[in-house]
Amino acid sequence: MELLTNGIGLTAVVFLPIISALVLTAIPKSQELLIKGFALVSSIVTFVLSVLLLPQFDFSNADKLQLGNKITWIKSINANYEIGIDGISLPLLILSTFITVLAIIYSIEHLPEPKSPKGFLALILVLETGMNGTFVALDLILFFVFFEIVLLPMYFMIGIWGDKTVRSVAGFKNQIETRLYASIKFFVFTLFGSAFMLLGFLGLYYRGNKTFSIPELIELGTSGAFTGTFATLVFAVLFLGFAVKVPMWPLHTWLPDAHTAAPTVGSVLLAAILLKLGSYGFIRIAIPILPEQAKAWAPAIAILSAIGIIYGSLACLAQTDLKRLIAFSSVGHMGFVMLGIASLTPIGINAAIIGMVAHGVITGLLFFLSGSMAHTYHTRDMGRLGGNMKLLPKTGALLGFTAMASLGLPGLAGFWGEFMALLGAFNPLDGLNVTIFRSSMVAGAIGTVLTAGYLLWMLQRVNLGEPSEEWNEMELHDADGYELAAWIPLVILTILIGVFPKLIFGATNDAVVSLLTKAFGG
Amino acid sequence: MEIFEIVTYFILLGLISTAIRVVTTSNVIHAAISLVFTLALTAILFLILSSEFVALVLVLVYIGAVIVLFLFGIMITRAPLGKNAELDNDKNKKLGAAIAGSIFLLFSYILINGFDGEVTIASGSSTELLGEILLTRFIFPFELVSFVLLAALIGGITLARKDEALIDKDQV
Amino acid sequence: MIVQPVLVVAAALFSLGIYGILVRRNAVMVLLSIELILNAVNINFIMFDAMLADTLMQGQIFTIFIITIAAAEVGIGLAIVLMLFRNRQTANINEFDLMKW
Amino acid sequence: MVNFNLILFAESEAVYTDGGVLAEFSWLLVVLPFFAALLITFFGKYLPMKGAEVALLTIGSIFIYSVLLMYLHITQGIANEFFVNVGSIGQFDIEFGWVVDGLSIMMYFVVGTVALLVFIYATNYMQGEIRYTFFFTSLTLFAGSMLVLVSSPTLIQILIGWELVGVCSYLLIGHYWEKKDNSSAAMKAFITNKIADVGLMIGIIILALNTGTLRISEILYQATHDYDGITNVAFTAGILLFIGAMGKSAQFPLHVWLPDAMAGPTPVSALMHAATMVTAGVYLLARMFPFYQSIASEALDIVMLFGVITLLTAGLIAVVQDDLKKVLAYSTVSQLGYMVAAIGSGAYTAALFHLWTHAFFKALLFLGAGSVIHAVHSNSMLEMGGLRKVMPKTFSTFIIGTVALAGLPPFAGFFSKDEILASFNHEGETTFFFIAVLGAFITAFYMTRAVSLTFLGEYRGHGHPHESDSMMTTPLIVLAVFAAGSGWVNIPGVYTGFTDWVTTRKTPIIEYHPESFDLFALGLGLTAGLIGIALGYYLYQLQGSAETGDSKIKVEPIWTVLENKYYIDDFYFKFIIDPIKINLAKAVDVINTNVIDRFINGFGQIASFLGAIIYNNIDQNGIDKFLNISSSGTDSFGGKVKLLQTGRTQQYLMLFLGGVVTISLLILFII
Repeated sequence: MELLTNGIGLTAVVFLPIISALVLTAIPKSQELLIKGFALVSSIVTFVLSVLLLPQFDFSNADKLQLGNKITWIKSINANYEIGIDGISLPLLILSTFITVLAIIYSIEHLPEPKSPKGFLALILVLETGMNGTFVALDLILFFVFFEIVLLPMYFMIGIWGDKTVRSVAGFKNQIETRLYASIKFFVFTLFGSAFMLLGFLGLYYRGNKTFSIPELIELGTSGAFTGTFATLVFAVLFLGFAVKVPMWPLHTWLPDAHTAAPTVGSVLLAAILLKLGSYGFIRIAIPILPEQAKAWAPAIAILSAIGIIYGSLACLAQTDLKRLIAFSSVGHMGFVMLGIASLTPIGINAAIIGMVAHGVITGLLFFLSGSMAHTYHTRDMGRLGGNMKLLPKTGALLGFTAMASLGLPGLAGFWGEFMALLGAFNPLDGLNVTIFRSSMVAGAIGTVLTAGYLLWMLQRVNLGEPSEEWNEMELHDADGYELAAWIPLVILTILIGVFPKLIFGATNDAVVSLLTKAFGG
Repeated sequence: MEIFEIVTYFILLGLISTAIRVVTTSNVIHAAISLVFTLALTAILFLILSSEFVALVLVLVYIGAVIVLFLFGIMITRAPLGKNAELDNDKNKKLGAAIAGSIFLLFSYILINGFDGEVTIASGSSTELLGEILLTRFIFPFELVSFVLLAALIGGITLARKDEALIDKDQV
Repeated sequence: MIVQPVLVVAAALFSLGIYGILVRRNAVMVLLSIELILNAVNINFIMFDAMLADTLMQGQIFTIFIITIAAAEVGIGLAIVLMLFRNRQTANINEFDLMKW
Repeated sequence: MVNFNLILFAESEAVYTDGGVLAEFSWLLVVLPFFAALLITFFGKYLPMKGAEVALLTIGSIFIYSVLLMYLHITQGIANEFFVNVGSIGQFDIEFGWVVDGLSIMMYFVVGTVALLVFIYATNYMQGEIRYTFFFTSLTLFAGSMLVLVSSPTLIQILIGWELVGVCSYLLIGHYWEKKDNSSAAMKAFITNKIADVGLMIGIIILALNTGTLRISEILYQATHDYDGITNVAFTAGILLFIGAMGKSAQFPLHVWLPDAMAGPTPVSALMHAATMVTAGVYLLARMFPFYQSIASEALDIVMLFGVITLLTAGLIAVVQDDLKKVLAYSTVSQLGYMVAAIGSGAYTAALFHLWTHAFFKALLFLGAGSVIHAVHSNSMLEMGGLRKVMPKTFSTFIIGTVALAGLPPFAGFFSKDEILASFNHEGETTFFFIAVLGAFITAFYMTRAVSLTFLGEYRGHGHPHESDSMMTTPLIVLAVFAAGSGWVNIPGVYTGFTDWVTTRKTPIIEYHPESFDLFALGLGLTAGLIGIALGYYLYQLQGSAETGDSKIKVEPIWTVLENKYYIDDFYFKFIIDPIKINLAKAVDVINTNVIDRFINGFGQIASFLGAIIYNNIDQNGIDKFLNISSSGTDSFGGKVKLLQTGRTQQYLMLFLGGVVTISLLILFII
């Protein structure tokens, strides 16, 4: 087990998927079973490896970066292969490997058109490398590389396996194929943000003794090395880069399109992990390196989050497309996460992390369900759906459960993120404008009512009532074994985290407290 | 003025006139032959400047091999032998002349202003010394260049080889 | 011997080469013009070598390298022209506008 | 950290024990139902009784456990609490746990008893209905959620139980979700509650942040010892918690969901909307009572005001209802108003006592109504009548429930309602006292009306109704016993066991306990009840229920005499009964449906309207359009520039060299 502790374990977790993806491309196309089996096994091995890291992880020192390593990478710019995890990244890393396994299980029998399992599974594995890498990277350049790696597979997933219907888009004269529009929008939007982010990284590099190492930069930042206009500008560009990914209002418009167009597994991974990269960036990079700037920007972030919560919920009320509704709900839920982060208190940031995990689990499941339903009914229009509980009882029951979890029902995972974020926002860090935060908190609380409103309305339109006659003729298949195998673990996880939040808090609390103590003093 | 200089000026005149012919003649063969003369004059210039080994290489490689290659090229691509009015792109002529002229003026200006000096022609052979330097100090680039040549050899063969598939396509 | 006239003639050869590249239609002729340019460079190198009386004779050595590379270049270049000719039945470079939008 | 438990132990005057093993294992009460719900979900369909036996077994064990606890409590007095840490966040410990003290044991007993009887009843009532197994899953889940709520020693667990109860209510109200009305009613209940929950949530947040703990006992300790942190926010927090309570306990103006919730099957109404779920608000106020009493007494005044408004308005609405279940629903709202008002007046025991008695007799009434509805297949009282003869058991138990509700001695409602009235009188709340008396009158009146229309007179419906199965009547009889006798546990001056039960808590309760009956309040309350019954009986029975000619003839002489000789009836009708029955009650009904309801509906409509506007104009045509224009602009510019790309290398080279020359010239001669 010593192998796991000196960085090799983490490296394996990060790079095993992409190596598997390469091997996958070497397997001939005709060996479909082998392709699927290999992808599944490699994702499971990655997951098991990440779980094996747990006993090696010293929970009593969860605030220290552990199991890492530092190897010279590009000497000329002093960029190192520096990795490690602490209590903040651990839950997210395991979530990422876990969700990938489920995504591959689901894909075994439910590949979107055009089938081609080889390319699709390889892309999922490449995506996993990007996600895992982002969570373990402790070097800005390394972080950036992984952050960008994620874009490509998702771009191809949406662009090739996405929704082929043609729709008109505001601002364009001609009608556009949804997947084309969405994939390009997704790519360009995120790239736009990360280009600025790279500028910020470079700025930190030149002001910060030519180092890209995040721990070293944190030391510098907390000792007051970055000040004045420079720091403001750097925080602004970092904010832009991360906020697009989160996404925060008003940088969110790529999200509904991408989610609507993406294949089921794509939406799941997008919602479950990709959105977390942005908020993780705030916690890992932006706040500890530039604490004073974070403090100055916090009210603005809080206001934007509050707008996002209300706005997302209102937009949900106007949707007729099931997947689009869930996508907009992500805007609202990530608003809670960002509200927690903006409070800059241990409670708020813990809330943000558990909110991220919970959102990953719950919204991931919602997208699984809605994707499967869209596949079965060949429509996502909620006006035509209805009586789903009768037609597909298993899927319907799970949809009901997940909607309840999503609206923040206490006892299920979603509750802690919402409640604790509001708790944190009520008493933000000393020196922040209490009025703004309390108003945001009240807006968030109203948001929970609206959230309940649109989710229940969605349930009423989709799940309840008598089924429409058009489905009488059709042969509808309820969830099969593969789907249930992918969904049930998420249900269990939702309940587990809901009943016993220590699963997350136990890892994150020390790390968050020490991070904030370092940044803002005791 | 020494005899060398007078000869040099003649050579320079010849260089320019043959070079002009290379780029203006409407007969492909003439162009190639003119290039031979240009190169030969260059070789003589090199001899005057006591770089006899380079001059020799120039004659061997260029006039001996490259020009032959060109003639083969002209032959294989079935370029019309004799006068051919379509050899030049008339639309480009004026603009090309203007650009080439301005580059010439620019270079001349820089060269005349920048380099002012005399050359004393050394007597005796420098070939031995050249060989020594080439095989000691510059041995690595020298070997490298041989690889480049090898690569070019293989590349040339690969490119020029008639592909089975392509032959079929051609005949269809 | 004064250097300027030789250098100016080399510049003239260079410019003529460029003129040739810009104006000629036949691909082989374009390659021919490139040789002219290389030759101009060679002359300069030898001239500078003589002028500076370099003990390492770098000017001559470079000229040798250039000649070698030029030979390789002609080989590859003609092979490409041959290939193009085989596919298009012409060596007229105006016909080759695959890079066009 | 100071160990508050020890301090409380040393201080409290009440004598109590830790409850031993029985208390320690009380977590079984909470966990068992969830486990059972899982079992029913996955294996219920394959069992002979479709999962009902698992539910019955579970709730039966809970009942037995609660009886044991009750026995132990009566003999020893238990007050203890247990905590399980489920996570720490910042300086907060998030803890679950279970409380075993007088208040929670009383609630365990109520939940256990009523739930057991309702479950037995439901096995028969729901026979052959759609989703029978799922019904029992939800019902078991509900019992579990309610126990989570009443057993909670921390505010966070209260919130969890609170919302779980709401969800179960959603599932059960919407049981027949094929009809849109039903699922809408379920939604309405959930969302109305959710609005109130926002208040509760913010209240909890404020309390937690100002005390640094989520443990109720520590918060109460700080409150009773005038800690600065909590004292500063006492009023705000008190009001916010009360807003939460208003939702669950259906207080005006958030009571609108409860009548609609009658869309659910009748056992659900009996269990949730009469005995357990709706008392959650009262329970919360009672649990936090020391806090209100010591530092948030201004908030208590507001609590009382709302309680009184509720008890009056809801009672008036009940008078005009034709739907039997709705009469009972409004009656429930009205009775909850009594409890809340009692808490508001500082009468802790009286409120809980009324909760206790009301749970039994209102469950009885609902189950009786269910029995009737089961028989005649209609909810409307206009299609009933004369059922006294065909359903004797139902009738007699229903009558017991009615008189208990109307407050006639020696039935349960008499004692509890009297204690509330006495407390009002003692506190000097004269106006509220008389309103409460008026409420008692109205209660008696509408219940008499309901009984008359349902059981008396002639049958007006279709088919041939018959008495229900013994599985349904047995619970009725058991509940009737409770409705008759549950009031005897707290007779002032005779036996005040109940007061001792519910005041045995870690935080001492200081309140006024009457030593004997307050004869003034007793007399007035009793009179009001009697008048109500008499008037109701007179109008609906003696006067005849209008459409039945027989009864008209029967009462003709008296009617004529009254009309012709005294014209008192006219006067009553014109100036008292009509204004009350038609104008005032209708007005309240109209306000209820047209103003409050419309406001909530309007809120939803405005929200979705706003959503549409924002989505279409700002999102799609604003932000998105801006982005799209920028990309289409790039596209068209590129379309023009691409014409430069002719693919002719010579042209490229020419451009390139032209550029080189230009730049060189610039460098040489200009810069």
